[in-house]
Amino acid sequence: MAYHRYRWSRLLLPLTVVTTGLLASGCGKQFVVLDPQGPVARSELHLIETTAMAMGVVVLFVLVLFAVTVLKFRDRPGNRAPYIPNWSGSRRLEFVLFAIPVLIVVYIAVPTVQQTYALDRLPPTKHPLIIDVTSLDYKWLFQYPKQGVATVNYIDVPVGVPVLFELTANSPMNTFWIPQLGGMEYSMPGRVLPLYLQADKAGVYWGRSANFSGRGFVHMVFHVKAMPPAEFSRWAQGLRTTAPHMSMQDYRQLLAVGTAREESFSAYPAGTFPTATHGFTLKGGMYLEPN
Amino acid sequence: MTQVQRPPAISAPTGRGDEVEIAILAPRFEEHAFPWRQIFGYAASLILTMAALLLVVHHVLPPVGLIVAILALATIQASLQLGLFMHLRESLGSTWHVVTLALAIVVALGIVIFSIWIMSFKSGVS
Amino acid sequence: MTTRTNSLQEARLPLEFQESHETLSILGFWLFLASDVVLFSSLFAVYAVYQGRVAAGPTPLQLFSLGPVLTETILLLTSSFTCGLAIFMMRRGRTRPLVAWLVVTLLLGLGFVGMEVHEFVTDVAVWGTWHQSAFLSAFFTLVGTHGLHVSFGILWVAALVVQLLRYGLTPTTARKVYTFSLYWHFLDIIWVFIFTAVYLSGKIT
Amino acid sequence: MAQLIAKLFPSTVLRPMEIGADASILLAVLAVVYILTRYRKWGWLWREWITTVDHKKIGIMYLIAAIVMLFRGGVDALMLRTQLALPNGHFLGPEHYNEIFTTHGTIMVFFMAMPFIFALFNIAIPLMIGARDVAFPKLNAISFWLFAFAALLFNMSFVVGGSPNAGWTAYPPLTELHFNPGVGENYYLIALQITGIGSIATGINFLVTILRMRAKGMSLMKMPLFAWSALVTSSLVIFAFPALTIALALTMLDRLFGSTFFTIAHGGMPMMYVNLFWIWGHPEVYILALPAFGIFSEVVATFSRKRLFGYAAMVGSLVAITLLSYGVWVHHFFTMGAGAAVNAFFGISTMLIAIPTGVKIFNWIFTMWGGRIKTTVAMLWQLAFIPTFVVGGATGVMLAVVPGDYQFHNSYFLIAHFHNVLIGGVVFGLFSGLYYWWPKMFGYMLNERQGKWAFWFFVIGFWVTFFPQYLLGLKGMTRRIYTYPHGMGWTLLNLISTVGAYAMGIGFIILVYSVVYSWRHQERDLTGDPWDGRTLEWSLPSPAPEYNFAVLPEVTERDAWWEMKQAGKTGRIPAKDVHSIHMPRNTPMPFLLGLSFFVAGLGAVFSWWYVAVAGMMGVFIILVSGWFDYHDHHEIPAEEIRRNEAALGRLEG
Ligand code: HEA
Ligand code: HEA
Ligand code: CUA
Ligand SMILES: [Cu+2]
Repeated sequence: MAYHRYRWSRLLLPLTVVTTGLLASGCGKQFVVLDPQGPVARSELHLIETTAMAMGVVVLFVLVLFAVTVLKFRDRPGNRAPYIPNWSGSRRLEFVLFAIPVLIVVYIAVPTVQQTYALDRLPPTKHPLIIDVTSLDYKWLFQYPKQGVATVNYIDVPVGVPVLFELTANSPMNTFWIPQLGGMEYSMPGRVLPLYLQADKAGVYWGRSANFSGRGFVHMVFHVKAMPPAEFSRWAQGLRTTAPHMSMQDYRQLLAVGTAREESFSAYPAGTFPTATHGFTLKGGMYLEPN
Repeated sequence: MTQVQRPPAISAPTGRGDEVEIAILAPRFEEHAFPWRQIFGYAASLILTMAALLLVVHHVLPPVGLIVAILALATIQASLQLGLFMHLRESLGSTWHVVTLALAIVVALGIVIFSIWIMSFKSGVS
Repeated sequence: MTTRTNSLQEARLPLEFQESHETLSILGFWLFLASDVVLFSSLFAVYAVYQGRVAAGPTPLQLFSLGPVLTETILLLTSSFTCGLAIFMMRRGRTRPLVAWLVVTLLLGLGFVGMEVHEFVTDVAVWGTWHQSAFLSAFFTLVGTHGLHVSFGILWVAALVVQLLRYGLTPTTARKVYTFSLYWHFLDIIWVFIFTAVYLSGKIT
Repeated sequence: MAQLIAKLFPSTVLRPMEIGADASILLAVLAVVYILTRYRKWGWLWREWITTVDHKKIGIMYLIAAIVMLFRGGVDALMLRTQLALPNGHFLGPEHYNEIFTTHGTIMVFFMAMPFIFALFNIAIPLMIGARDVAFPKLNAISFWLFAFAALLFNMSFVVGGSPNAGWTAYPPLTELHFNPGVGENYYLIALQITGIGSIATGINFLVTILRMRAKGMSLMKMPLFAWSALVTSSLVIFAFPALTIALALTMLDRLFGSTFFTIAHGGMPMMYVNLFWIWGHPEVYILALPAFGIFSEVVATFSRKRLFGYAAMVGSLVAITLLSYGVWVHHFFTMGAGAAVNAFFGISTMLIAIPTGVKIFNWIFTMWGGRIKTTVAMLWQLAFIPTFVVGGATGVMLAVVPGDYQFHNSYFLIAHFHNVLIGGVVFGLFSGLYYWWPKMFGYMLNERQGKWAFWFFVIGFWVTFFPQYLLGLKGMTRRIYTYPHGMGWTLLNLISTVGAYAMGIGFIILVYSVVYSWRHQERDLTGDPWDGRTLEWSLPSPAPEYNFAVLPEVTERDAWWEMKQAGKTGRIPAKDVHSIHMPRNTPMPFLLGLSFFVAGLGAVFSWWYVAVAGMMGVFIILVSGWFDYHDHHEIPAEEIRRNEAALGRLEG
């Protein structure tokens, strides 16, 4: 039951760290949604552009029609525009004005359905890198089951390799979102959801949660470092040899309410992430009982 | 002895909501000398209930078939209740209660069926 | 506001339809029932999704025993029947049999609620409270909401009996009895679906 | 005792800002009590207002409450914007910020927009359709008092016990006791439950009124469009609110009675709440939007001095929107991973709504085409609405594009979308209706020049506030963050947005000032028909007498009053046609019922069960004694009506 109370002034420190980190890494690409760095984000942007264009046409058309009407039929003295107070309908006009929106809707609905299905599948060719993601109050825990390493609040990923993120939470719901790599998905307790993303270019991108999860929600921010595969392997290898083990104790500490800096671990206790094979053996993915 | 009373036909709309005065749903107030309708309804509901129970107890069908069957029986029973006990056709000046009831049933089915579908999390990636 | 529906009245309408503002109440009550259909459907949706989520608690198969449930069902079906007889008597203008059948309906309703409470109490004694599992929470809430509706109906019909005895059969009291009967039959329909979608389907594996 | 005080006044309500608010509320209450006592107005208040069942007065009470709540919600909004004006802001802490956006959203939707809509329904609908009251006047008063006491309960949260802080959507598990101890969420759950019951009752009431109480000859297809919009809105209310009732009830059971609907460890499923919430939530946005559409349809025809274009299509699209809006709710959680089939289905159903909405937009424009557009303030709001709503709708369609939503969800792009439709669609519409029907309500006109100032401040302020938020969304700014660092490229846009919000605030202040000013200085409306209107309410004196119509009108055409005027059939009433009228009698029962619910609700919020039970006992006693009340009508004698109408100069001879 005990809700860990802690002084929020202490959080200013991590916040400044994040701030300077964001600045220093120079990844403050401004319109992140418009600056995709991977195929998923790119296909999403493409669709956004298509619909934005269609919507632009709609808005423009309405605006022009509206402006002309209002200017032409203002009630000012000497207005010579026709006054037809009993004109109350026109089959043909109404049909046209019905048909155009139908066509526009069809125009955007078709690619929407295609893309929705396309994004719901993994590219079958390459073996994905798997990263298990757990959102905690208020930090992100990442585990690499193949590499056997774990990180907090940052991930390294190889460029050009599909990454399958398996999302869950041991806290209220968040969303996992790296705008430059692709759209978001909920990370929720009691369930593992898949999300596939890929980086095409080396660089540092930021990710954050978009679903409010309480007082420290603003700190649900992390970095993604995309690097060539060889470098990625070196990094994973390096972690395995240099970083500390994550003990059960460490895991518990991560579960506690509070923020964290970027951290690295060379191994982590089994069962801290629920998988299809061994289910929710530990508390991973199932937050603790109240009381 | 059966008396069926119909209010006089309504010629022009009165603004009191008789637009949907469809022929089959035109209000009629039935009176019988003996409560046949009620007895029939009661007997039918008992029989339908027992039928559903027996189907399940004896596992007459595979599970999915059973569920469909008992839901069908329940639906029949509900319609009987509506028609025989709830005087669905009785109204005055309008049949709006039938329209709203129909809408309610559509919404209700939508909520149940869509919720089951949505909450089954059938993603292609996994 | 109490203008009589002149032309229609000549056709000897049932008492509860003779005054136009009473017919407004009847339509209003139907709309309430339509809204209640959606309320129950939300609970059914919750139950359908939660049926298998039993955590450490009992499964539907373990929890339900069809015997008592069948008795409850028959009680409620019978009460729906007697309520129909009450309306039948009302249509014939016979106040005393009307009151008598309403009292029978009330007693059957009490029997139903009594059995349900007993069922809940034993369930909790054997399996623990709804804290055990989401399934139990959904079960108790769906069935309990119906039970609360029935309990309210009992209160209502009791008040109706008093009003009938005091004011006799007037367009107003007749309308009240009529709307009560709609309510009562409606609860019967909901129960049929609870019986089917909860109890019976819980026995299908 | 100390424990009790700690529960009533936890640290979150002991911040300087809250204490200041407490003090000013206390002062305001004392001032009101003093004025009422000094001028001996208590009896008047009780007789004329608190016990009233007159739809016109109930409408006015809704209106006042809604404007007060707009103020409270608006002050919340200004606090949010102040905090976000600059990076690393220190104006509000995280807890405070979370409470404020929660109360802002909740108040604006439930306690501002809903009562505002019900206000206009109450004021205009019976008059428009030629009825003397709503179908169930007492129930109407009950709805109002349930709303009023629920609003009181909700607003109490920030002075006693602590505010809810999990967003207006209140998703579990964040709202479960484990993550959210304290009473804030209880306030949210119980206050909304109480007002929700009232809303369902209002829906039933107006459905029956419109279906059954129209003037003779006013078939459905001759009804004014505002009445049509009230009809479909009411049907949305009665079929959508039950899902909210359940969503709230389940959370409440979890929090107060230990059930486990949303507790993962016991098999609970938070997404089920989200599902239920939006089964209500999406229809709700149309519950807010459709009445505004109805208002625009009246206003645009009146001030273009022309028949509405495409009446049948307007009706058809209202019905189509109503039906479609039940089947789109998943677009609020496309990112839950329900699979491609679900998302594609709901994405398309969402887009379909654009089609009937487009029909409406075009028909409004073509109503103006060939007319003579008078730019009164009421019409100006309509003119601002069209472009604003089209942009908001268009960005809505962009959100409906599923893969697009994966990028936009919960970003400021979404915030901008929904303020675009909620303010550009709903608030503009309500203001339009306010200006349009004001003379009918109070018998005097609002000052047009001041109204135009308010208008321009509010509309320009609106665009300055919310356009930058689209860009912020594209820059990755997410909602519900209380602060953000430097260097994200968000600073300038946020600053602009905040400036715009203050401009809106100024517009609102001018509007309120104008209302007060006009009361003292503006001309009376003696004709009852200041706009040269088209529908029946303008055939009555302003304000309308208690019984509305001395003689019920008969209708042969659409735009009944306009046609009567064209045909010169607007003469006085022959005295012999006036008969005595049955009207509902005032009763304290609705007020007492609301009070009992309030007591019960307060008890439940703090888990003081004896208080809660006492409140519920009160509810039952009042209900049951209501069943035995057979004298709820009184009769106005024909003579009195004749005298009254003669005084208004409306009687023949
Ligand atoms: C009055 C309120 C209102 C209205 C009317 C709308 C109208 C629409 N809304 Fe909006 N919406 C909200 C209030 C509203 N919304 C709120 C409050 C939220 C967020 C809640 C929260 O999370 O807190 C939200 C969120 C929201 C989402 C969820 C996004 C997310 O959470 O990720 C989506 C997604 O599809 C959406 C879509 C739409 C669409 C397609 C319409 C359509 O109905 C719009 C239709 C109108 C037009 C399209 C313009 C006119 C048409 C034409 C000129 C014809 C030609 C046009 C075309 C062919 C396209 N809305
Ligand atoms: C009808 C509904 C409605 C209306 C009218 C508004 C009106 C406004 N909203 Fe609101 N808003 C919502 C519904 C609405 N909002 C909802 C549902 C949410 C989501 C909440 C959630 O996430 O849970 C939201 C969230 C929301 C946010 C996002 C917060 C966040 O996610 O962190 C922001 C931020 O800019 C915002 C701003 C505004 C502004 C500037 C206005 C302006 O229009 C306000 C205009 C201003 C006034 C009318 C002020 C009048 C008062 C004065 C001038 C008095 C000044 C005096 C003193 C300061 C003492 N709103
Ligand atoms: Cu900017 Cu990391
Ligand atoms: Cu929606």
